[in-house]
Amino acid sequence: MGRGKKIMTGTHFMMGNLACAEGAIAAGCEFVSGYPITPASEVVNRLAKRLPEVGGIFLQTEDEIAAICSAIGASWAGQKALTATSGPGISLMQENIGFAVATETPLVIVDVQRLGPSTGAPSVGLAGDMVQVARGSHGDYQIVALCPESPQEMFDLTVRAFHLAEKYRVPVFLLADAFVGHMREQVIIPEEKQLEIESRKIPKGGNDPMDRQDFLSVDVAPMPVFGRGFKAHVTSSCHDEHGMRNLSDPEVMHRYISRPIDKILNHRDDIIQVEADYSGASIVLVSYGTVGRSARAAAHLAQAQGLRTGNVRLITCWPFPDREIRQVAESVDFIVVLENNRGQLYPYIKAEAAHACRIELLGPETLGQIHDPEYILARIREMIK
Amino acid sequence: MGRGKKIMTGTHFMMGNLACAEGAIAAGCEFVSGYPITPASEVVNRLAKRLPEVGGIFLQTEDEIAAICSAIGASWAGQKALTATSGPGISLMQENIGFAVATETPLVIVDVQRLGPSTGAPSVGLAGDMVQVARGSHGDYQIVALCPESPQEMFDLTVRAFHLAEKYRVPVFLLADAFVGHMREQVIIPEEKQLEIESRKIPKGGNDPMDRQDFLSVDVAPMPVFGRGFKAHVTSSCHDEHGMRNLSDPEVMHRYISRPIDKILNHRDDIIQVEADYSGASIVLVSYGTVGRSARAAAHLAQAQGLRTGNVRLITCWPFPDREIRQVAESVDFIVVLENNRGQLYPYIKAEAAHACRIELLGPETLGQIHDPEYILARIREMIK
Amino acid sequence: MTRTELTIAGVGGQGSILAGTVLGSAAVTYDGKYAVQTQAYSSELRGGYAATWVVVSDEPVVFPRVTRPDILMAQAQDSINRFSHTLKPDGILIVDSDMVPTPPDNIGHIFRIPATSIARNRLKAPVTANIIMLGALCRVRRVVSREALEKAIVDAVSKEQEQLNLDAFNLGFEAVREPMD
Amino acid sequence: MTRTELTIAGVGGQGSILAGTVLGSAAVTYDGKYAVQTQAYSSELRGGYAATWVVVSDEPVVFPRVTRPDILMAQAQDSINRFSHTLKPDGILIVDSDMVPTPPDNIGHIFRIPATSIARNRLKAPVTANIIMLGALCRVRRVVSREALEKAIVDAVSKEQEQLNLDAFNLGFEAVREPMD
Amino acid sequence: MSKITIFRQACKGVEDCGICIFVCPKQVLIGSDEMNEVGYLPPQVKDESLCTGCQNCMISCPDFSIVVEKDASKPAAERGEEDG
Amino acid sequence: MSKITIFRQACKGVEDCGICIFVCPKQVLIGSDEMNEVGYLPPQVKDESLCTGCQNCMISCPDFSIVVEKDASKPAAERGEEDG
Amino acid sequence: MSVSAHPFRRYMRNHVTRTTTCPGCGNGIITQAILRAIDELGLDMDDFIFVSGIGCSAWIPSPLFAADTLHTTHGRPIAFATGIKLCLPEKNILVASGDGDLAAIGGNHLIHAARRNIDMTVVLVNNGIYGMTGGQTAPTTPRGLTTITSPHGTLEHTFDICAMVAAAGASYVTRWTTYHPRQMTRSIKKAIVKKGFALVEAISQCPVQFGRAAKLGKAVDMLKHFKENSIRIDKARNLDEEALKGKIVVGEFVDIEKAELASEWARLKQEVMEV
Amino acid sequence: MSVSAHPFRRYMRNHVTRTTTCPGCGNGIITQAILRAIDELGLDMDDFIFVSGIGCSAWIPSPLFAADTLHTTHGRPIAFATGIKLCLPEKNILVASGDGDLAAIGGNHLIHAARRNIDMTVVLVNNGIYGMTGGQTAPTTPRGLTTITSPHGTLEHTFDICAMVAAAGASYVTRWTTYHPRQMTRSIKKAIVKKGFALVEAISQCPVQFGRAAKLGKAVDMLKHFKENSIRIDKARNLDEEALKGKIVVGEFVDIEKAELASEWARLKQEVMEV
Ligand SMILES: Cc1ncc(C[n+]2csc(CCOP(=O)(O)OP(=O)(O)O)c2C)c(N)n1
Ligand SMILES: Cc1ncc(C[n+]2csc(CCOP(=O)(O)OP(=O)(O)O)c2C)c(N)n1
Ligand code: SF4
Ligand code: SF4
Ligand code: SF4
Ligand code: SF4
Repeated sequence: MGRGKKIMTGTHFMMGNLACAEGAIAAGCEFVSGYPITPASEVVNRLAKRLPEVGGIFLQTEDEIAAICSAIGASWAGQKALTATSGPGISLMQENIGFAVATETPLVIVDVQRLGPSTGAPSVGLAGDMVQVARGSHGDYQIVALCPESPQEMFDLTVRAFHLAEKYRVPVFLLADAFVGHMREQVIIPEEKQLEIESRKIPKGGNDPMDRQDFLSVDVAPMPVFGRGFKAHVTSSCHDEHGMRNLSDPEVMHRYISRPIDKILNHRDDIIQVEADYSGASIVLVSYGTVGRSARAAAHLAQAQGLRTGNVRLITCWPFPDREIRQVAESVDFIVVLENNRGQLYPYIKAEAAHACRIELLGPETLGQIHDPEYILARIREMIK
Repeated sequence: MGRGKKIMTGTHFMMGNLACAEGAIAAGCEFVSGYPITPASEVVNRLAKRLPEVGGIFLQTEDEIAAICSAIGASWAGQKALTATSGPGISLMQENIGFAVATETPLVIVDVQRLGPSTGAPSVGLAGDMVQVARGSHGDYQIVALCPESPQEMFDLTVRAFHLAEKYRVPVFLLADAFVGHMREQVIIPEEKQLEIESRKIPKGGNDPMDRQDFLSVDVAPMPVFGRGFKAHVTSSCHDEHGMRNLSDPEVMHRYISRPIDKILNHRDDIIQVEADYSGASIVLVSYGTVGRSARAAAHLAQAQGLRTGNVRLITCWPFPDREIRQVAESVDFIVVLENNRGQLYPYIKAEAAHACRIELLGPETLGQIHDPEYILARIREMIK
Repeated sequence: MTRTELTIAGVGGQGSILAGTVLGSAAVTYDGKYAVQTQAYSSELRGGYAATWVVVSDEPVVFPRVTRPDILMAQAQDSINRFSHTLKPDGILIVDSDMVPTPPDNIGHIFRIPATSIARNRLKAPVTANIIMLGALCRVRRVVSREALEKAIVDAVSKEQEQLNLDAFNLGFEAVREPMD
Repeated sequence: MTRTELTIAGVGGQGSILAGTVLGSAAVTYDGKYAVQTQAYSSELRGGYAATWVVVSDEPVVFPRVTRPDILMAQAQDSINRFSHTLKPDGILIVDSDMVPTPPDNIGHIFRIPATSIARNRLKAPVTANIIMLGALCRVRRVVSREALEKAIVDAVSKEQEQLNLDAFNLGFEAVREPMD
Repeated sequence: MSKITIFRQACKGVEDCGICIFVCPKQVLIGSDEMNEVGYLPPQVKDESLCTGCQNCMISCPDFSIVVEKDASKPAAERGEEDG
Repeated sequence: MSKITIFRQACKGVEDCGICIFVCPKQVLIGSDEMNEVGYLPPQVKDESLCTGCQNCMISCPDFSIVVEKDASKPAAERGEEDG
Repeated sequence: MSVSAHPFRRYMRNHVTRTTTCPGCGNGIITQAILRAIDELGLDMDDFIFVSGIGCSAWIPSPLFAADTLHTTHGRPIAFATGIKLCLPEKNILVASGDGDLAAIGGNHLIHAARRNIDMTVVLVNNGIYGMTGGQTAPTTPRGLTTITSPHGTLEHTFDICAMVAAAGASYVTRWTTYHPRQMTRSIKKAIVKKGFALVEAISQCPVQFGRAAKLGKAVDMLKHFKENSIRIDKARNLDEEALKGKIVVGEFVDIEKAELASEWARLKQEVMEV
Repeated sequence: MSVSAHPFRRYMRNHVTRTTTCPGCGNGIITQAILRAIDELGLDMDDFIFVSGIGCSAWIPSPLFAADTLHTTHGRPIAFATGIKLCLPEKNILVASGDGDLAAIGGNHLIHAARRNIDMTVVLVNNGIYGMTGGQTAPTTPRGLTTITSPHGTLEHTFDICAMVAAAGASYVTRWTTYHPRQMTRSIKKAIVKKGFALVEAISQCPVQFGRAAKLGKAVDMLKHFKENSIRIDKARNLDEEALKGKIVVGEFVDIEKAELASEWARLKQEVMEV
């Protein structure tokens, strides 16, 4: 270990993006590739400085495509790898996000969302990539996405993102936005032993992939990382359990698509985290990310005024917490979904709730802002009139 | 006009991809850029031959990003433009799909879907990009997507795609798949006067954009195409009605996001086409694309066996036909959604139906195939047992 | 029922898909029937598998897939492994006997055509094996008319290749000793 | 209620956001309070607008946005146009009077600090105007303690710039004739 | 004599810019203490009679803040237009 | 004498390939009529005694279908290994 | 009687009253060189379509120029411009954008447009850094320089963009610094007139991000650096690598005639349609 | 006693019994050259990571080679390889892929890797066309040639990939055809040993797509063409453009030593951590 402190244990007044960078270092990340972009640049700027201090490498690539490709390469070379960008970069990465999924590559992708579409307003936070991160690449697949509401969670959920990526061999998104990325607040970094850090399993041995099952296990196959004599065959063409390309057997195609999806869905209870506080409530506000703080404030206000209002915040947004939503819907009268976009997760939430309770979407006063709690309350009063 | 026949009026036994190319020529498309990819290559191969014959240009670009960018450039230069690709290309185009939306550029994008994720199985059709085309770029936006079930519709809907793109200044996807793209069947190409062909409106005049409203009209602003002295300012940064960049006014941001969305949603009745045949039915099969043919065959079988089974096929998949689904749900007992992926539109359909009727997803026996009608019937019998 | 389902399969480069196209085109363009042709192939341009499916019918075809073909035309051993089990119980199997030395013996009707040798030895053009097979198919079962097929072949090939392919068709037609109908 | 909301705004390059960071950091690190700082800026690095919002509180901050600030610190005319209407009825406006020659007259408490001239003339360092303004703020209303602010300034700047910035802070502090509290 | 016009409100100041002063071969321009609306300190003309009309300051000013109208009576060479 | 081994099942046939025949400086290899399993016509050795052991056919065969074991007694130059 | 406005104001949109650059930024000098070239050629702003990407330099024409201006995505202006040129072959297409935009993320479009030799003028502003995003390493950052993403010094080598674009096939390739506004203007004029792909590499100062990073100081210090370290290509040809270390070679590198894509298309359409 | 298998079978996966190329395709010759180079260097397959993109040529190592093989997306193998090399600096990274893959869609990664001078060997198979997708124009297709996407003849100029990669900064650049398997082998050996970015452009025949398009006939006709039209760089240097028309210049273009990125990182980490 070098002179750099790996874990900056202590209390800091820290920008969310820097907390994310520190989370990556704390989780043992030693390879980061990235391309500058507002409002995510601080993540890579910081890591460019910090990584060499802890023995890691930072590569500024020629573009975002090279960023994700080299990060995937690094992951196959055995490193914990991360790349960080914002919407335009996520859009460019889509093809190779699919590659990471199809090859079951552990990878953390930080998306500090900005107001879009397209170039939009780079420094304004708007949770506009909520579905993009899960469905933006072609074909059928499943990723994991975590949504922080504060600089503290920028740290905590980055650590968790690595944990899940390594445990399940899957790309995990930290789905922040400009608002929380640039927000400064108290961040408490614990000691190393308090962090839950996991590294991928690798095969026990054998130098012929035909003797191993390197892919398509719903129980997560050990990962035959490069350079250790595993003679791994890695392709994102349709392949079988050994990783061997197969472009003709429909049964293999079926497994190629389904197994990596089911791998995640089968472990959804371990992956999904939802902050729920709605016992006794008849109205529940469902939200995620920074809007969650508006929701909590609004719920306090509403309760103070005698409205039995609860609160559900999706910390894990993908895999989608369908059962958790169903449970809410079946125990309350009215769900109000708060999103500061035009309602990206709303159809997914509604699909699980509409059978059991009333449900409405409530956007902010102005897109690109998080809702004013007073506004939420006023609108709810109108809705229930 | 050159020696090339613009409209190949007559009856042909024609591959879907070629029917699409002929549809483009018939609709007056004179600029196509593309990059080869299975299973879409035949579209561009054909257009490379046909375009010069009718005075048009085909550009084979260095990659798919250049393909969509040069097509957008051509559209701003006043041409009807098209690009064609498959999933991996769509993924690469995502950033600039957002650009087209944000600048309200008419454009037809052909996606001949293949089995994914990632490289997958290139020549196998699977409708895996159903949500990607609508949510794959970052930020909030709305596009139009049409889903053909036959080579005939590859022609018809390509013509319609241009019609809608030009009328509403929006990118329109022809969302085919390898199955229908490579399918050969009878294609009847009508005479020119029978085709509904529309071209964008351009401003009446004025050489200062500050005197015009070139963008953000929910009634579709005339398009100040280049080269005619309009001195247009075109940017996909957040901009106002004149096209001028504005990165600070939250109200402008709100309009920048909302207006192009509402422009499409306000005209949804003109855009959305749904093939519905469920009067008297208690069970309805909802499907789109080639699976629609399985559904129709299954409904025939079911009716023959006395099951009151109807059929709804989404020809327009985006904007999502929410009202149409609601109407179905409110008049039947049970909706079975048929998709040959893992259920990409299912949440969107369920969100509009769950309040009113039972709804289930039914995938094919093997992903990548369209459902066998006998299998559909057998599974429905189980479900309603 | 007027619906006939066919599977034509081989390895890349043998022209199986072209054979299917000619068949479908003949049906639609010259016999006034309906036809749907679909296909599958692996990414190897040569040597991978290639298959095409044709449904020919007197009415518009709703369901376009071939699930239980009436006829399987197999140009390679691989095609047998992949598709012979899908054949209808009383289905017809036509094989290129050069490429499929040991066809399965549990098939009702089986026709062995040494298409590759004929193409190579009689026509000096190995690529015409697919058209020879088509000639055989035409003799075995008149799914579409001989005249329609010949016209469709002429449409599908270049002027210089016309006679060669018509000869190939004819040789295939005559290679069948005992037609079915 | 212990929650104080501040808006600090200017144009790019004036260091408004840094001023907010120092304030928040002082509150959290040295005064044992809670603080959230958020920000907005346009893409021009210089000349575009830049604003930061700070919420300082004795309890953890749930809602992090500043909607009706108690204090607006404006370093440019543009900031007034953008934000003065958001100020609470009895709010405090502190302006750099070099950059905001005509502040609105409908504000309860208004403090004019010629921060840019002081920075330029007394310190030969125009970039310290933001810290001068912070000194003034500290005198006007003790949102966080002077000691905490001074420590946070030292944390935020390089060793060589330390004294310069402490001097700036002091000059700002003293530029306020009649503090509020 | 050439005529120099300075558009003070467009200028971004001699402190951080000052390119005009740097490229002037005759030290015609100097700094000033008077801020413009946005707080920058534009240059001022020290001695217009020294100006050769080379227009270096005009051509190099990034903010279109200076116009030099040449004294048409002098040939270009004499104006000393630099062509490094 | 050098020894030539042809792996007939790996060969893709002299009709479309035939590179081995082309690169052999001594016309040691010729075509044949006998198909392999996949329907290709591999080459055959006409006269092994003519083989210089240059291994051109081996090195140029795209399908790893030929091995030439050099006659170790001859020096390389004599084997005529081409080095264009 | 003194002038009431800068004469080039007539090429600018009325409502845009101020450039968006930092004090002393070289972009304004390049902006003026472009407008002066158009002015001296006697062309009209309506004879042009201006295309740019994303970055400080991409704001040179957008929204400033009173003309058709297309402000595209990061790295893609040349790809957009290619479509425009093919459809409006009679117009002049001028791309102005940064080194990050055109040579990092956009490098592929740059070399392919040069290969195609499609008629356009590309003014590539090389300030050696990413200005807009806050001072990250660019592929043009001098090796060893400390930037925000190379705090221990840039380990990577630097592109010679002119050499690469020349090797890719451009018709006209030139490099000047902002200390050479007159030469730059002359080269932009030649580039506009040239039927083919023309690159003008404009070495520029970013005093805010680069000046700070390279400790080259303020704008005038950087101009002084350009002045002292520029060397003409004809002189440079006789010097060895050692002598050229740290020098900026300026001048015209390529000026040739070869078949141009948009004209080739015009010819082809004619031919095919007349058959 | 005759051999029972090709000696290089030991470098191949057991279960892969047949190459996937068309009869007469040049890719097999290049495959053998790569394996022969490794064999002659006495290296082990486990000393390598093989990376490829998408295309016929990308199937050279994948799945054939009994080693770590990464078959990536179209155009991106060099970007993946860059991450691998930085994390496994002691391994040899060999990229084998097509001209479409590496020089069309992947052009940007190619020039940036050359600029960085990261240690890897890139075998770029230039068959002048898109093989796998059915014979479309590539940036290497000779001007005027009729392909499926240029039915009236390719209007665009052709890349000189070696010249461009050299200009971008590579340490080692060479070109051979499949008619030069021995020279190619020798160059691949040098490329592997070279500490830095090394490009081996392998001109190859695609008898199916290109042979048909260019009417160059079958595999042996194309080899004959290579034989007759290749000219060594040392001879070519003395010839003018006219004399070089239609010629394939082969040989070594660049062979220099310069700082390499992975080693630079090793040094930096050492330095920073030891402070
Ligand atoms: C796809 C994408 N990636 C990254 C960015 C962020 N970005 C904006 S400008 C820029 C670089 C600017 O550098 P350069 O092109 O050299 O222009 P300069 O600002 O230095 O003039 C970057 C990376 C973006 N807008 N889009
Ligand atoms: C993003 C993307 N675009 C396009 C394709 C389709 N594609 C597969 S291989 C190929 C080109 C192959 O050409 P080349 O790289 O020259 O290799 P060759 O087949 O000629 O060896 C293309 C365009 C793809 N797989 N992915
Ligand atoms: S060059 Fe222009 S902007 Fe700069 S100081 Fe002089 S007048 Fe002002
Ligand atoms: S070179 Fe090899 S594959 Fe080709 S014909 Fe000869 S033995 Fe067969
Ligand atoms: S950051 Fe640099 S390049 Fe950008 S405007 Fe400022 S000085 Fe110019
Ligand atoms: S298509 Fe061409 S490149 Fe591909 S395997 Fe066949 S001959 Fe080789």
